Amino acid sequence: MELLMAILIGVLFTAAVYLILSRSLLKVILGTGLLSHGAHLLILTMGGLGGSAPPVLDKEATNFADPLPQALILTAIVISFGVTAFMLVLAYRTYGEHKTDNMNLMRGNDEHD
Amino acid sequence: MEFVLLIFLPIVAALFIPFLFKRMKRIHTGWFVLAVPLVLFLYYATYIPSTMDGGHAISELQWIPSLGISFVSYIDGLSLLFSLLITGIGSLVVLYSIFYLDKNKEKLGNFYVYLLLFMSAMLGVVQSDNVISLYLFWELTSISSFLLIGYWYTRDRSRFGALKSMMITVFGGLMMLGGFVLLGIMGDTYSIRELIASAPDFVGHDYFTLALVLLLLGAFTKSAQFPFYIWLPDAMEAPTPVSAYLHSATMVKAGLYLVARFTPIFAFSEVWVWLVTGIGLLTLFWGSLFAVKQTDLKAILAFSTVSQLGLIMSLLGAGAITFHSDDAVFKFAMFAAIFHLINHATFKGSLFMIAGIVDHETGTRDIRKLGGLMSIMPVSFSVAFIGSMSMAGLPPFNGFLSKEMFLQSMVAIRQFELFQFDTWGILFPVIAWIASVFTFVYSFYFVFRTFAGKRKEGQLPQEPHEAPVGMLVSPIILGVLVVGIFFIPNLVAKWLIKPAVAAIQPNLYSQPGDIDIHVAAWHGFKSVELWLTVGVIIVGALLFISLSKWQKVYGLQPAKFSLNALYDGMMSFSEKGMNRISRFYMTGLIRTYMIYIFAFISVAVLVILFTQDAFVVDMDSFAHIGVYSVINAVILLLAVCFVLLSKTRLAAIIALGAVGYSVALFFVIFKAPDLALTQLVIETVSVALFLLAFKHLPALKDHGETVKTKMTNGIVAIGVGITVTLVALSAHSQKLIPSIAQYYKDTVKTEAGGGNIVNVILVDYRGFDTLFEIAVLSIAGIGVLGMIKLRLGRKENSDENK
Amino acid sequence: MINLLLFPIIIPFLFAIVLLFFKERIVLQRVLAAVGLIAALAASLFLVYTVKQDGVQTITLGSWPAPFGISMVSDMFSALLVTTTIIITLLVVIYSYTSTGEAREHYFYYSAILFMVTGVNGAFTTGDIFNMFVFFEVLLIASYVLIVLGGEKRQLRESIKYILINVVSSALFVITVAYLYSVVGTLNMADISVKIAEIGQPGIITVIAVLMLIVFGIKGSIFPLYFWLPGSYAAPPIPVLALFGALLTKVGVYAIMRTYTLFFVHQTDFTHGLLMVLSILTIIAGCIGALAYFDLKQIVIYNIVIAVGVILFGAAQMNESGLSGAVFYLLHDMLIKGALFFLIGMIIYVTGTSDLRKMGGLMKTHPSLGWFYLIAAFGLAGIPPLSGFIGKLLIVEGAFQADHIWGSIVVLASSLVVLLSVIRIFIYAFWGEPQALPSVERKPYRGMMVPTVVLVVLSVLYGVGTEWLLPYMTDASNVLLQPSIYIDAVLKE
Amino acid sequence: MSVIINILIVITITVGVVFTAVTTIGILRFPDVYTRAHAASKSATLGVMSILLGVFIHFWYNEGLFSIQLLLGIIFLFVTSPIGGHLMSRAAYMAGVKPTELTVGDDLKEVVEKARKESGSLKSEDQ
Amino acid sequence: MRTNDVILQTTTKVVFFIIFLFAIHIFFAGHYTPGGGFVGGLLTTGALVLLLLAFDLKTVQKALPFNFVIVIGIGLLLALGTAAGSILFNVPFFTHAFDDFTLPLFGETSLHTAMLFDAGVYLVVVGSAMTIIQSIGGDA
Amino acid sequence: MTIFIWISMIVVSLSMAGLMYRVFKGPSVPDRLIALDGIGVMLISAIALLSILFDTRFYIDVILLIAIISFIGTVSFSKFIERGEIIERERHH
Repeated sequence: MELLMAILIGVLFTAAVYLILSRSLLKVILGTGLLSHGAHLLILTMGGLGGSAPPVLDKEATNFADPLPQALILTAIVISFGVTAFMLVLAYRTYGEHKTDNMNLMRGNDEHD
Repeated sequence: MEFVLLIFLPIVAALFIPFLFKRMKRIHTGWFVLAVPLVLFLYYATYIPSTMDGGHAISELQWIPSLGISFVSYIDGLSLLFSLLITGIGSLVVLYSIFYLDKNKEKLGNFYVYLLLFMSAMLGVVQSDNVISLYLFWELTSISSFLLIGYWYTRDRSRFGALKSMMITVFGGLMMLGGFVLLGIMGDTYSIRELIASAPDFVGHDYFTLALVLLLLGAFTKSAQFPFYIWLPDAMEAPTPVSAYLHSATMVKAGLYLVARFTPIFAFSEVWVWLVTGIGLLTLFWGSLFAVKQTDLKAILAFSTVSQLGLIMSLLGAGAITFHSDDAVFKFAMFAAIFHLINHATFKGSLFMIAGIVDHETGTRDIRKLGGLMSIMPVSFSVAFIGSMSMAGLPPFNGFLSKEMFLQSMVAIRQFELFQFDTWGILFPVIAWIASVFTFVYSFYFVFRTFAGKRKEGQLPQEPHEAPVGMLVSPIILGVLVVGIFFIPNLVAKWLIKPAVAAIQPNLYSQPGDIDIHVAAWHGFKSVELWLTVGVIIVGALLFISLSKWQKVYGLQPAKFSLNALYDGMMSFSEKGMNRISRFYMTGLIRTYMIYIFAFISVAVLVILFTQDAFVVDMDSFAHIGVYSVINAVILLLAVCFVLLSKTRLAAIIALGAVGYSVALFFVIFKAPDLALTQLVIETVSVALFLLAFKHLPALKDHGETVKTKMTNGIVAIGVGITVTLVALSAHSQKLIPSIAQYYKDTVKTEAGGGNIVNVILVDYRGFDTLFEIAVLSIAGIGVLGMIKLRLGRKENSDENK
Repeated sequence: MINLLLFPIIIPFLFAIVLLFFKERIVLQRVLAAVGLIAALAASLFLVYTVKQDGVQTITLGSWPAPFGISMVSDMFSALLVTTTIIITLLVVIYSYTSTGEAREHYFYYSAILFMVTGVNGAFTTGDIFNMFVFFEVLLIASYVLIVLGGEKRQLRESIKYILINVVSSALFVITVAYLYSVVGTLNMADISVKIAEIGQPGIITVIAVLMLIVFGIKGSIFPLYFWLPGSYAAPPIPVLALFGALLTKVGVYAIMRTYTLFFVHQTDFTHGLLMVLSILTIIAGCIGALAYFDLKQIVIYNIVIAVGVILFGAAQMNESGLSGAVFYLLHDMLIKGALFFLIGMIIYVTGTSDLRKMGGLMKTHPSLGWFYLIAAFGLAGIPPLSGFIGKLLIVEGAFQADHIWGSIVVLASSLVVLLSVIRIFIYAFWGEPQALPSVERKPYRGMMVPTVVLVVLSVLYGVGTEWLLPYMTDASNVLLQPSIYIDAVLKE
Repeated sequence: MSVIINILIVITITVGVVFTAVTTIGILRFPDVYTRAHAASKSATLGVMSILLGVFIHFWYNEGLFSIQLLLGIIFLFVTSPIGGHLMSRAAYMAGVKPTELTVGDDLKEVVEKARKESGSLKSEDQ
Repeated sequence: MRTNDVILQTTTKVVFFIIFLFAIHIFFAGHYTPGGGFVGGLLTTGALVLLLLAFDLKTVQKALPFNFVIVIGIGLLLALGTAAGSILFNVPFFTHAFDDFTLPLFGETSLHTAMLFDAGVYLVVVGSAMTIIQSIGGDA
Repeated sequence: MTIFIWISMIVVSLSMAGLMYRVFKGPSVPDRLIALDGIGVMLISAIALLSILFDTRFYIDVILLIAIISFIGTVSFSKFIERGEIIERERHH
């Protein structure tokens, strides 16, 4: 299972990086979204996927999934939600001010002369 | 009394100078300043008797004792000599400056602060026994020199010269620091005395030669040796008192001091002898050669200084031979070095002051406009004549004596047989002699072109007249010294030179009295040096007479190939060249930077993964594959493809949402209900946010990305993906230590009073994470608020669009 | 007071929250921000004192035993960093009174600063690798807010890049932690160290070490991950830039130093060799940039990069001199960068431009500014007895001891470039023919001068008073040198 | 007893599953958006409610858990599904999706067109 | 062209409370079963979003006159306060206390300071999410 | 019983796959939306069945949750399609 997941995560990262490298601002944002999904799945996978019951005390279940990675993911999810929301607004504000979403036109280094 | 504190006396005095300058407008600030070097000179003079007997005095002020760094004032013959030079010439220069600088026009407050700063620094350099504090003062001399050269900071030349001198000397200083650190490591101490004592133990150390070279870089840059001399001519932009003080008598001699001071340590090395002597001689030759080319009075003096410094340097190098040979012929060199050092300070000091007077009274320093001033400025001429003749090495002036000794030492070098001197040794006297000839020429050139010949009417900006008495006092004193020393050389030797020499060559002499060198003006007809001098005079005179015929030869040297051009080239490279290099990779595009980063990540990690044998895949450790997971994986993949390929933004957003939901499904499948809940809700809210912001968002366009860019992006992306996958597999296959998670399972009910382990971890075991994670959310919230509500950009748009 | 080490984190946090309630009352915000930081400063000074007296302070939150709860650890290294952080932030806040503008102050400017300090101090103090991630995020998101606040065109453009880079690095951080957790099954840093020692740092740990280097290297701006920094840092207003320049990269540097002295100490030839090579390249790259521009901000920003290289070069030596030099230099750089940014902020305020070529002759009109600038410049270049010297001396000494001759010479030579780059500012801005200046109010200028002078004086004292600081520095580097001190303190029964 | 319960469970779930399948067929096969919405909102809701009922019974009898959430879920779905269907259809109509040619009458058309004239034409999507 | 939303608005009034109750339930259940402050908070946000969808920003703001930044502040203070309470007892920060109580209506319940902390989380989540949504929604 | 649930699962999954086809194919946005809504509903069924299979009650909350968010999603999407914005600042009736 981990093999499959690892490949899946690899695909997620590939897609994310590809989008982040693109010129369209919106695609970049989408890319960061995929990136965080990939990262979260990776944490889950790294914790091991073998657990047979959710980590909630119940009846006689003993073979819990590893709860710690889950807690970490939860934290990470909330953080990436905050960041995504922030980025989204930033993106549209930038678009609004610059009248373009072409990353190539948002060059820096004006001081370079 | 802790006389180490006296080093700081000038700095302390400097604190009051701006105040005095502001409040006491009527009295020239220089009069207050004058007291400082004068008092110090008199104080240090009282040490002469003790150093004459080979004694020394130590006074220590702790700075960082834990690292072995402290201010130690160590006064022996050598440092005393320098201290006297610094304070003595310092007094004369301050006196001179009182008349040179107008109290109403100049910012004397600044000037004297810099000068006093320099004085402290210089005293610190020559008295410090601790190399680190030596370095401290060394850099302080560079800085004060920078400030002094840039004193008239509105002039381009001043700024240029200031920067140049600082760059070169600080560079040397830094390298020297490296040498000091190496010495500190080898000798396990920063104290020069202790280093000298333990030097034999580390002569063969790996770092020995490196330390030597680094140290010499410091000395050579400071003492304007070839090829670092180029800063000195440009430093002449400083007010003339400064040139007289720093750039002839004191600061440039710091390098000589350093070489002398470290001779007992490094003289063991062949490299030392070769470098110091060779570079010294080369500098002597080079400086004298180019002095004749100059047309600016101070530039001539600058090059002559370079040349004279080279002379002394080569003598110091030759003096180091005594560490290898007992032959008495070599003993002269060190003595001559110190002797010439004193003589040079006297005659060059006076010459600079005269140059300043000429400049001050005529308004120009261009030798082509000058001439025939002899009758108008008789006193100045006399002093200039004395100085020049001494510089040329003629009797009855002190320069003659030391010059003779120099030639004598160079001739003696031929007899040295170690270090392949037997093959190349002959070059030394030859170069020395040629250089002496040119020295003769430029000395005459300086004095006679200025004062003799016809006056060139109308070319001078001001009507020339003799300088005021006050301005002449200092040069006259120095001129008297020039003559005086010629007649009492052995007295000077006894008081000053021999103690210094004994300090440099502790292996030869246990106390100054042991030095059996007697200075005489006349060595008989048999002495080689006499005939060499005669030759110098004859050839020199011929050359001087025919000067106008061959001076043009200098024009042949293309300006492109000079060392100055090299420096200018480096400076312009440091601006324009660096700019060009930087432009090359700093594209300002985030994509470029991202590609650097991602490419670095995948290449570095993959290489290390395989070279470090970290890549392990252990199929047994994997959980079995479930049907749902496969289905869900397919859904996820499809959704990802849709994100990538969608043509419209709505579709892309929906697809991203689909990715999120299938991730949530994975959480369901892998027994993570909390995560599933959270992911579902968050994904919904995220999609809602996207929709909310939809009307503000740009449409999806690829903005003309070429296939090539896409390919590059794709390759980089695949690289990252592969990296993540492979490392994930390896990390999972090498679960070397069981997780700490069992603890939570055991204690959640009993000690945390909860049932949902994940939630209990979130609010209890790792509640701290949660506390700050909600902080992140809050900050994002207020950030969004600020971003939307606060728009300072609107105002500025109009400007940028212009 | 077992919670003492938390106060420098919690107090700014508390005040940041309180400020949320007073959006419209700027004066109150200013006062509260300063009060909060002063209180935090008092706590952190007391913390330094306590650490000096009683050794490493640790606390495991929620009373859970060590590897299971989150441990917070305050050794001398982090205590000093925390203190310096608070000092600089306090001065930045005071500097902001007159230089930020009321519009920004209305939109939670001080709150964001305090949140950022919370994050920075938390990152310095935490003893848990995932918690460090959380604190990184706190400081990052606060920095996002600060960098974009105001919404100027350029700010927006550069913020996108800044955030994007950091989002990527955060994702990397998370996956690196995941990898590490997979291999050693724990998150507590002391525990990780113990477990890595147990398994003897196999290849996979080395891979993780490199990943960590990359993650923190992006934040700490090492070669070849620093490229984003010059553009992004130049966008926000000066006080924010000062805050970023003085603090943010240092967090990355701290994290590298911490992990490379605590975790990955079993294959130093490889890992630290790599670190060293990268740090040298960082120095060179920084030097190129520092010389390439005529823009005040850019010059100083590139000096951050150089300093990062120097510090990491020192840290890579893994010997006493190198490490204590790195600690020394790290703190120095925080102070001096703050001071320099303040100073160039004032120059920009006075001249109305950040282009060197449009300036000149300020020495006539603003001599005191010139002198303080010169002192700071020399301090940056490591001219003794100013602050940069001892650190550099120790680093060079450490490198020579470790036989890294060329590296040391590069470090020494870089001082020259640093000097050239900052003296060029001096020569262009303060020397030369005076240029016409836009008329500006005098009052804000004075308001900015006060914190600037304080910071410059502090940096001078830092250099001159090295002897008094040395015991603290030694303590700091000892912990780095002997991980067992740290580990014993955390995992004590 | 348990047999009866189990049979009940099986029946309800079967009904639900059948309705679910029917929904899919409907959504796949119907010619236009309005008819598809019809299929989705009615039969899907029935299907899921039925399944939930089965699961609810399962938990109640077999696990001893009277799940309020499930009940609430059933009620919730019952309330909201039609609204969702209504909204979607209306949205489709407003967005100008053409109904299939088989449509007999369009009462809304007149009203909408009148309103449109009054308030200016609706901004069309950028896609 | 504006259409009326009578059907939606009427349903929303009911559904809002269902969701809200469910959110509260999820929030309280968190310590023992899946759920907790986050999910609870986000669900509440969802309910509020539904209100916004059915009505409009102004109406909702009139009905719920909260400044959500203040809600964030209160939430953070609550969370921090709960955690910092332990400072008063000189035990490590974040040390929670819990005990079982028998309360009327709820029966056997365990009261846990972690609950208070979770309430802080809940408020912060609601506050932040609503701040963001209102800001974007209010942006012309 | 388990086999029965399995079979039901498979049918539901197939239905979802069918709807997925509609989501991808369209043709109009509302079509996709309707299909997505259907998927949401079927997801509820699937998770309900899964709860029986996994023999756990912890996913029941998920069921209601999905119902809620799918409703909110549907409402917002429809509003979005209809009006181009989902939250109005002020409504003019």
